[in-house]
Amino acid sequence: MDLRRRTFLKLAGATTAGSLIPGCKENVHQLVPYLLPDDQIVPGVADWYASVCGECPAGCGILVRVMEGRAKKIEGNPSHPINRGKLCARGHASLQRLYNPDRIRGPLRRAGKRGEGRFEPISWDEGIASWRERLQTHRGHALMLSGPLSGTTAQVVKAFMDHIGGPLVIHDPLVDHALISAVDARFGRQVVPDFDLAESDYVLSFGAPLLEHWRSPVAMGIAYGQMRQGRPAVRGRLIQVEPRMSLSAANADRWIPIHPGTEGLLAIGIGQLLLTRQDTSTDVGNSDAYPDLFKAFDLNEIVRRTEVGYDDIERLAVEFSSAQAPVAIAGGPASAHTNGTAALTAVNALNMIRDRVGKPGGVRFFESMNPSIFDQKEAPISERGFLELINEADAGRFPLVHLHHCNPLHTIPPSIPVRRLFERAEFIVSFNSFMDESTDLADLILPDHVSLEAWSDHEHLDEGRVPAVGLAQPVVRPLYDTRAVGDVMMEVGRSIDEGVPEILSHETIRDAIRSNWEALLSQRNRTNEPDWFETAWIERLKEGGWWGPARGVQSPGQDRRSPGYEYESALFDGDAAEFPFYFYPYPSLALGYGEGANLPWLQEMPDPLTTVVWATWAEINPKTAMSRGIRQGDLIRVTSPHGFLDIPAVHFPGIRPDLIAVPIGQGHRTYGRYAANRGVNPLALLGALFDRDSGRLATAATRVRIEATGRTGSLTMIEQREMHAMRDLIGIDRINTWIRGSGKE
Amino acid sequence: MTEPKQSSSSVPGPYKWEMAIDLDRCTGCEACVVACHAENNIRISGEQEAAEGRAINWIRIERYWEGEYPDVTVKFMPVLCQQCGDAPCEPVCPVYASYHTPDGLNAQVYNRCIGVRYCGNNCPYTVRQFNWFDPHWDPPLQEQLNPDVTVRQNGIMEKCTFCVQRIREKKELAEKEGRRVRDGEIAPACVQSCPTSALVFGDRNDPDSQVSKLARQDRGFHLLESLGTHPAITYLKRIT
Amino acid sequence: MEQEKRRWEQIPKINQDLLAPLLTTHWTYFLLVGVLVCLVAAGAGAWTYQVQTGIGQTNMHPPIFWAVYIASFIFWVGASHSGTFISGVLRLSKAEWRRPVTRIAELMTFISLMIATLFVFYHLGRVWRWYYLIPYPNQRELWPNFRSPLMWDAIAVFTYATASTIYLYLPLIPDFALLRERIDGWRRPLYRVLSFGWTGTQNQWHVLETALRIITPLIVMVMVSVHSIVGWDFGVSLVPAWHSTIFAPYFVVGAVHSGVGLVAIGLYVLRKIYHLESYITPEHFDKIGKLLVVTTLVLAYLYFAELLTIWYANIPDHMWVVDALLSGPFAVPFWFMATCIYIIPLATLTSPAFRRWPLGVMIVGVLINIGMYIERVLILVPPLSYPRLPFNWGSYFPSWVEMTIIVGSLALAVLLYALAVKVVPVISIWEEKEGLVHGAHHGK
Amino acid sequence: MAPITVNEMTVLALFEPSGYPESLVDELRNAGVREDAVEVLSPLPLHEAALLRPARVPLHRIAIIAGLLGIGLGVMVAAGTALLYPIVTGGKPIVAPPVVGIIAFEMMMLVAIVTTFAAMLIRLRSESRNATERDPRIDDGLIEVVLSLTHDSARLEAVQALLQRAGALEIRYRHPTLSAPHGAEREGQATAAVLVATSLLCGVEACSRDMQEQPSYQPQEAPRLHSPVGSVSRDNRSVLKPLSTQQVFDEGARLFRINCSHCHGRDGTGNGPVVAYLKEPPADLLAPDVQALSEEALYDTVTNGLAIEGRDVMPPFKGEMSAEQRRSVVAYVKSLSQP
Repeated sequence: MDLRRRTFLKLAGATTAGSLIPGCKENVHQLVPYLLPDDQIVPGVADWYASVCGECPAGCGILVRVMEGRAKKIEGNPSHPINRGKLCARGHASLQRLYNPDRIRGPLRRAGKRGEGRFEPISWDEGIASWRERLQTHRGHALMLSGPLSGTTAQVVKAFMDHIGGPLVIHDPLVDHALISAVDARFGRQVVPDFDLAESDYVLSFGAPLLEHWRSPVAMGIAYGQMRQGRPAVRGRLIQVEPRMSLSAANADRWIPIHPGTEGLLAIGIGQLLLTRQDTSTDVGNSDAYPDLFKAFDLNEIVRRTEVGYDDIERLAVEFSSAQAPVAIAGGPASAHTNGTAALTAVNALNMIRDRVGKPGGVRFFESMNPSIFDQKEAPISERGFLELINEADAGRFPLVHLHHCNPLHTIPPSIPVRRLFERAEFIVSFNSFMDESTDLADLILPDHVSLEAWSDHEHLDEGRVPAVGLAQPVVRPLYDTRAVGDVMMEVGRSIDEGVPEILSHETIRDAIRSNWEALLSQRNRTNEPDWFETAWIERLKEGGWWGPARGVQSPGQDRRSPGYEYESALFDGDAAEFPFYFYPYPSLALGYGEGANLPWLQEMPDPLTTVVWATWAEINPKTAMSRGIRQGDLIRVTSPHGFLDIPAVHFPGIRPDLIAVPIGQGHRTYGRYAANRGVNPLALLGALFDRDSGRLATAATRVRIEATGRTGSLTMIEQREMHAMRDLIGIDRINTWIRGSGKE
Repeated sequence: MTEPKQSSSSVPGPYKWEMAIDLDRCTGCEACVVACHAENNIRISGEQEAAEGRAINWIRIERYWEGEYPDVTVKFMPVLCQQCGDAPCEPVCPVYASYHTPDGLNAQVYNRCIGVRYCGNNCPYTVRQFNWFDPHWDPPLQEQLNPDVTVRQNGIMEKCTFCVQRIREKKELAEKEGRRVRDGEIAPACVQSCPTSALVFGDRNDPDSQVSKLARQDRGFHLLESLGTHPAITYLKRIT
Repeated sequence: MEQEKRRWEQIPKINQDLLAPLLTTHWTYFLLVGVLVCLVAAGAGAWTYQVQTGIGQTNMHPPIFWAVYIASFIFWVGASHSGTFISGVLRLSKAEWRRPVTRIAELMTFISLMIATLFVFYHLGRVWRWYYLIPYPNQRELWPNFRSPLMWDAIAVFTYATASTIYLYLPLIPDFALLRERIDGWRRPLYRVLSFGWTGTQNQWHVLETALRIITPLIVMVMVSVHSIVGWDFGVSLVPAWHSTIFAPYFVVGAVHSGVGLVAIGLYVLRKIYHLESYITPEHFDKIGKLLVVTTLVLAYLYFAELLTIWYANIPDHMWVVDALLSGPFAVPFWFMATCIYIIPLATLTSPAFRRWPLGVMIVGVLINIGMYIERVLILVPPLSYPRLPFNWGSYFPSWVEMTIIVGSLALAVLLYALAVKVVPVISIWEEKEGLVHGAHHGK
Repeated sequence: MAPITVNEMTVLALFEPSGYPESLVDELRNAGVREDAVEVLSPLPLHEAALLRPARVPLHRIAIIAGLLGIGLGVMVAAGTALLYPIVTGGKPIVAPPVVGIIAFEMMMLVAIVTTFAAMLIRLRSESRNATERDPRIDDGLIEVVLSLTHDSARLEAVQALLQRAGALEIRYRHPTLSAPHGAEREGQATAAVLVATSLLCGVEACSRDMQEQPSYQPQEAPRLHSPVGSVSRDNRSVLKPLSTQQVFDEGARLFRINCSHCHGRDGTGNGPVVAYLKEPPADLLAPDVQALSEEALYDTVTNGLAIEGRDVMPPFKGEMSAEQRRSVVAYVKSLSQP
């Protein structure tokens, strides 16, 4: 190669030009140093704010990791007595409620006709003005439908409603009214007793959702772990008696698939055997207290109706009587019948027979706090209570309806016409922070802060062994133009007329909480310095709340059950011939009654037993399914006397052949992009049957029939082998469904 | 990796991070699964991706039915990367993206990975997940992303790292204070959130750490032990 | 002497016959090239779409991380072994009937190797970082891990590509010299460079033949090593039904089986289009048929050995895969594959009359290759679909992007072959002449 | 016949293959033509022993040596570089003997084949005659004998006669022209093009920036947010009461002298040098009502400044001092009252 100068220069020019061409723009990162440095914020270092989780009324203490004003992670607060540093899946996911893309970002006013769902943004002043004007016109005729409230917020809302005249109706679908009425009837305490799993060595559970929705699933989880492996010598056993295998039954040592609605009968059977063995075993309670209850039924009839073998019942009785610290719990499907309270009373009676009340490992009640500032609390009403409410609304008593953190149109079946309550109302105000079905009908939306942006306290003085009041402080500045519902109520309450009760006289809800806590803390750690409360308040904020010393056990109230109380069997809606299957819609572990549906982490969390994600499914016994040619994922039409739904079927080995179970939670029409138009709401099939004593909706009391529609539903499972049962490589099946599938309406 | 200074505690030498999972305590409540998603910037896989079997879970609860109705039982098995001692995914990676750290962890270097995916095949536990598309968070969900953990792009293999950002943070803290990491000081997100304390994490080189005691129990076994991968996770058999 | 004189007189006829494809171009050729270009464009479009949006466009998902791309890679590497095996072994054995076959086979090798490397790039998740595999010093603490079978692949395929290019180019030098004289236009400077100053002196002939005699055994050994390494990609892994010792020999024989089938197709098509009946005689198809029978028998033997050991030992991890293959979801493709590559060849090619029927041997060649492609997919996908933890079992079916890329690559291969036919004489002219003059009995 | 010139002369003779006498070469040799001056060009390899001169290129030995070199190269690549390039593998082995064996085998084959090919090409290039000497009719089945003779005219006639007797169809003469080996110029341009292409390629590599752009917010990345009002984090720095140690007082005094003394005076009584220019006289810090203020109130004044009837009298020191520093100033001001 002759390297004369000219070729060399040409070469050099060409190579340099070549290497310059592909340089590409470096996009600039904006690093803005603080003009006025924030005291707490150190770049790159996390701040931990103690607060309380707002996802469910259990009120677990949380620590939120915040970096430079952005919440990154929620973890359990180790010093909080309820969850002791642990946290459930919904607790972690509540962070996505704060940063959810579908949050309502400012006050809205209805733009089209009611129900069209068209809103226009307005300013806070306009919103409050129009609300105040309506309050004045309908003074005394307002109604507040609210989710579970606690602590100072409960007081403020209650005081506000008393101030403007009108009932405060608390609606929480997860509250087990049957259990409360059974406990009240037997022990005279309107509270869910503390079942001490940790110290028990034999737990006989009649359907109680211990690991899913029992008061605080985290606390029960800790107790369960303690029961199993916490003690060196003892390993507690769990027996679950329910028609469908729930998560608790999956973890039980034995699952007994009982006939729906006959849990009480089984308890009576076990009670009879206990009493007959009573002379031999040791500490049997006052057996004479139940002469009538345990003699009403003959054991063979019990075996026939509960479809639980005689030797099974005998084995349960033997185990229950010989266990050191047995406890019997009932709930979930057991209380979801017309004889819910009766069944639960029978199960509680078992505890009485073995004298387990007030003992470690048994059923415990604790002395309530001496005059606690949060004493007068509004009790949640049962679904039957709604019927009276609707009658009153028909009589035009509630022209002004308020909604706060609840979505009755989704959580209450249409057979209870709550929609009429909305139609009768002249003006509906909603404080929800998401556009759910009920808020969609509102005329005015004044969005509340999300729990991580707001001040609140959560009082658990009369439940656990350790009395606790959680204190929730905002962990980030409010993202959008939202205001705390407490502040708005105080402002409007004062502006209507001056004579407001003391609680509403504060400027903001934070001041109200501080005054309450000043009263609370003054009883205990008051020191002589002038600003003792400031230091105590900062101490409590850092700690995440206040928890007193462990309390002694209180002896139960006397037996207030009316004489001549007898057990009667469960009634069902729809006759057996036309509707051969029982039907049980159960609250799903991740989505509860649907409030978790707009959180992507909960939607994509696989259901532990079926591993289904982002969908609703119908659990059906594999033999029943095969006998009717229903394959995994096929769409089946479930028809009840009140309508029909098309749900993809899942072969579920842990369910009775005559039972169909469907998780509640999906089926939202609006509720953000993650929840809308996904799955179905099984509550739509339910009839309006209630538990005789407590008025709780008998969710398991509706019968249905199923038939295959020939189409395959959209069912997504993490466990792929179940998804399409390993269809063949050529995807012949896929081609068939593609041909058949075109008919999907 | 600098060796920790000779600290006061008796145990010399490097750490060997291990985990014990008590199947008798695990209830399959999936708190660990969501905690892991929150901590490690795991993408939100919508319904379409889940239907294609591409949902990414660094830890998953495997559910096995046993028996026929009515005496049917369920076994839950939390499965995550076993941080194997002799990991089958390490020799097969052509770019050393999957390598073994002196701490006994099986590390995945995101920047080296070119997406050949042989490690995914060779892992007998199928715990290696792949980014088939770029992750997407509808604003403002991306505010929640943890700055200590890299957000992976498409074409990258990813897996459980035992929350290596937490391990490193506490190791640096301990090193600054001239001591060894205390037992229980480091807790990955799943261990920290497990309500029944089924998951226990610690240094196996320290004989009296909680994880060592549990691992020595006779209930202990390793998943697919016969393959000789020497996993760092000891499962404790559920008593039925 | 008279006989010899007559043979020398046929040399111009050879030149004329074998240069015809390069000189005249029928309009159907342009039609074929046009169609192939469209298919290749579709494949390229699908690949860019996959690189832009992410490799999720394929249907691969855990536990099935490798699928049709790697199966196609094995298929094309296997196809490339046809050239080496036929021309190498035949040259070693000095079989006279090799003369028209060697270059057709070597061209196939050269082209299918290019397609095979392309498939590696389709398969990579972050294809724009492929150069991390090259051991060049850098500050990014990057170094290829030579213990990984994929690095063995990279080196082996690179060696094999260079070797087969050389093996293609060596016998072409004299022909390029001939073309340099006979063909003008834009190809002349190309031939002048490629002929490397060949004038035909006896020394040049001697050097060329020595070089050929040295490289032929080496390249056959390289061929065996490359496909063993491709087999070891799977043999050394822990995946049940992959981890078996039979994979290396099985892959080599499988490669020869599909390679010879491909050569049979090539011979028939070129013979039909360019009327080379006098050069490629039924005798050739008979010999190819015999070769196919041998490879079928060996392959069947190896496959039976593998299935027998797994079936008899009845280890659950492996048996899930075998059950799925024999009677489970993969049964239909499995039995179709088995008929295509075992039953049909044995049934037909064992009869001498059928073997002398070119169209028949070609059809059996096509069936063998379709069967071998499905067999490569069945080696890959079922064992991956049944991992040891049954919770993660999955199934797989290629997506449209994958199918477009596969078809596009096939079209690219055929396109390259069609273009090659216009640049290089498909049958080696000087070898034909040598055969004519020195061959003891020219296969008439 | 062409005029016979003085220097080198090439004689080209075409023969019918059948008419080509076996003994021609021997006769030429007897006629005094040198061994290496005779070249026989043919369209296909003629295996007659006579023509073959001993091949001077030992291709076999080259191939074997290259193979050994390849093994060395393979071992170096597979094992050597891996040891030289210390990648952290936590004690796991990097070099595996069977693997090195495989790679060494491949490299052996590669180097052997490539070297043999290169050697052959070099040999071909040295053997190649001037292309023009090659008569196109060779390809149609003729054999051409090329003799390169000196100018000795006598021998020329003898050779010419010998060839005609042997039956040459045609004899031509040619002067070897000094043509530079063709294509040198074009090769230069080819390497230039290759150079440009590679630089382009590595330029592209610098462009893609995988995972440098993180969707998560890095420290100090805009938009900057503030911490919530009234909330107290667990290890909150600004609320911590500094220990009233001597060291905190000294720090407080030092900061007081720097930031506060110009208004409040060195002793805090409010007689600082700037006071004359202020509309509102600064507070006397020793006054009992100021000392009675709580630490929180003082801290708040120092942090956010003071405003009386809307006119801000004292600037905020939030920007100048950190939370701890302001705490220490407040501690110092509180200590002014004690003697």
